[in-house]
Amino acid sequence: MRNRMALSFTAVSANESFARVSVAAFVAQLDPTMDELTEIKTVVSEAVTNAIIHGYGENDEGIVYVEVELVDGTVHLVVRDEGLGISNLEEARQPLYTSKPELERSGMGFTIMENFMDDVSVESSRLEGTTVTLVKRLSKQNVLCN
Amino acid sequence: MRNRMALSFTAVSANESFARVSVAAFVAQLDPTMDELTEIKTVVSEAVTNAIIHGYGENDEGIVYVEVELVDGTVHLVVRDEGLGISNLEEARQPLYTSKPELERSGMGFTIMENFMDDVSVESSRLEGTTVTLVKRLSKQNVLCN
Amino acid sequence: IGEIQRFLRDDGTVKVSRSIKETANHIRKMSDELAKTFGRVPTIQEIADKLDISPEEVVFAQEANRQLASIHETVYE
Ligand SMILES: Nc1ncnc2c1ncn2[C@@H]1O[C@H](COP(=O)(O)OP(=O)(O)O)[C@@H](O)[C@H]1O
Ligand SMILES: Nc1ncnc2c1ncn2[C@@H]1O[C@H](COP(=O)(O)OP(=O)(O)O)[C@@H](O)[C@H]1O
Ligand SMILES: [Mg+2]
Ligand SMILES: [Mg+2]
Repeated sequence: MRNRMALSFTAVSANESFARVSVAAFVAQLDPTMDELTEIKTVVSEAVTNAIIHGYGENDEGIVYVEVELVDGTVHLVVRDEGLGISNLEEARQPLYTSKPELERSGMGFTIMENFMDDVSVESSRLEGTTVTLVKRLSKQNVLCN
Repeated sequence: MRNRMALSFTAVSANESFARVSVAAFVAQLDPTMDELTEIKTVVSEAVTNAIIHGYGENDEGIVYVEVELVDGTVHLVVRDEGLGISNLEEARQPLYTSKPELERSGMGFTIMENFMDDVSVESSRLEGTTVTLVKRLSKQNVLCN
Repeated sequence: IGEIQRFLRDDGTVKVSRSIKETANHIRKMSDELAKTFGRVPTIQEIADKLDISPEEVVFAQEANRQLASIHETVYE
């Protein structure tokens, strides 16, 4: 069965924790390991924080959109904003690259997403926003399939 | 500040627990007491279960919509479906009334909502669906206001 | 600080903190225990079954505890 959820919320940092719980509670239905769940929560934090801080520049008029679909033990996660967009995607995805060094951000958000997920794709256009699509196959399902 | 979220998900019972926890995680920002949080979770369960079982008759093509807005320490909660609707609202809200006695439902869903929330209103039209709007003022905020 | 502690104690929020902290501690202990028994990281359902709560509640308690820890840091440190 396909099971879907969609979430949207005001672009404020206080909602990061809510987004983590919401996604993790939904994914919990696939019975992931505790490590997999931690990885997914971390990825949600990184992507949602990027939408809030970089996408909307902490303008709380913005709305962050999150979608999750569970298909045959695979988690499909989309985090989207309608904010500023990314002008140079290749540069943005480099480890340690950050456009806001003054915020003591690490520049490791995209690198973390790539490490914890099986697939990461980013679409963005200037002033229209950014969509990050992430896929993770859960280990238990792999075992069952082999 | 106003803080909003909207949630939608496939109408299957497996999602009830996800909806409870998701709403609870959002409301937790207002620092409710444990009792208030339990009450809100119970109300979400009742309203979401109604949407799934009665609204969609467990047809998993249906989508359940949940919206929460936090305004000055008050929780505004909307649970909506685009299902069968309720033909006689007054009867439906009576304690112990249930249209599905065979499911061993208690007929106490609306009564529980009325007991745990400050305001409950229901709009419904046949074949178009049902919208339940619920409001709860949190105790801590009352104390601060008096 | 004494004022703040008293406030936190008196307004009922401590009830939330205590019960969530307890659940979160149980989750951590059970997770370690099961990891030892199985020789691998447990799944969330395995922990939820042992504690007799839903997997979703496991998620909630863990996160709430993490939030409390960060509030604790800002208030007391
Ligand atoms: N949603 C977004 N909207 C606009 N720019 C973004 C977005 N996400 C990432 N970026 C850009 O990509 C850069 C790298 O992101 P990331 O690897 O998460 O590092 P950091 O957030 O620490 O800067 C950011 O500094 C920013 O310039
Ligand atoms: N979302 C809904 N869509 C259609 N009918 C509904 C909905 N919610 C409630 N009802 C009707 O109202 C009745 C009473 O609801 P409730 O008090 O929750 O009791 P119960 O769910 O145990 O039947 C239900 O039996 C059903 O006929
Ligand atoms: Mg980042
Ligand atoms: Mg009911």
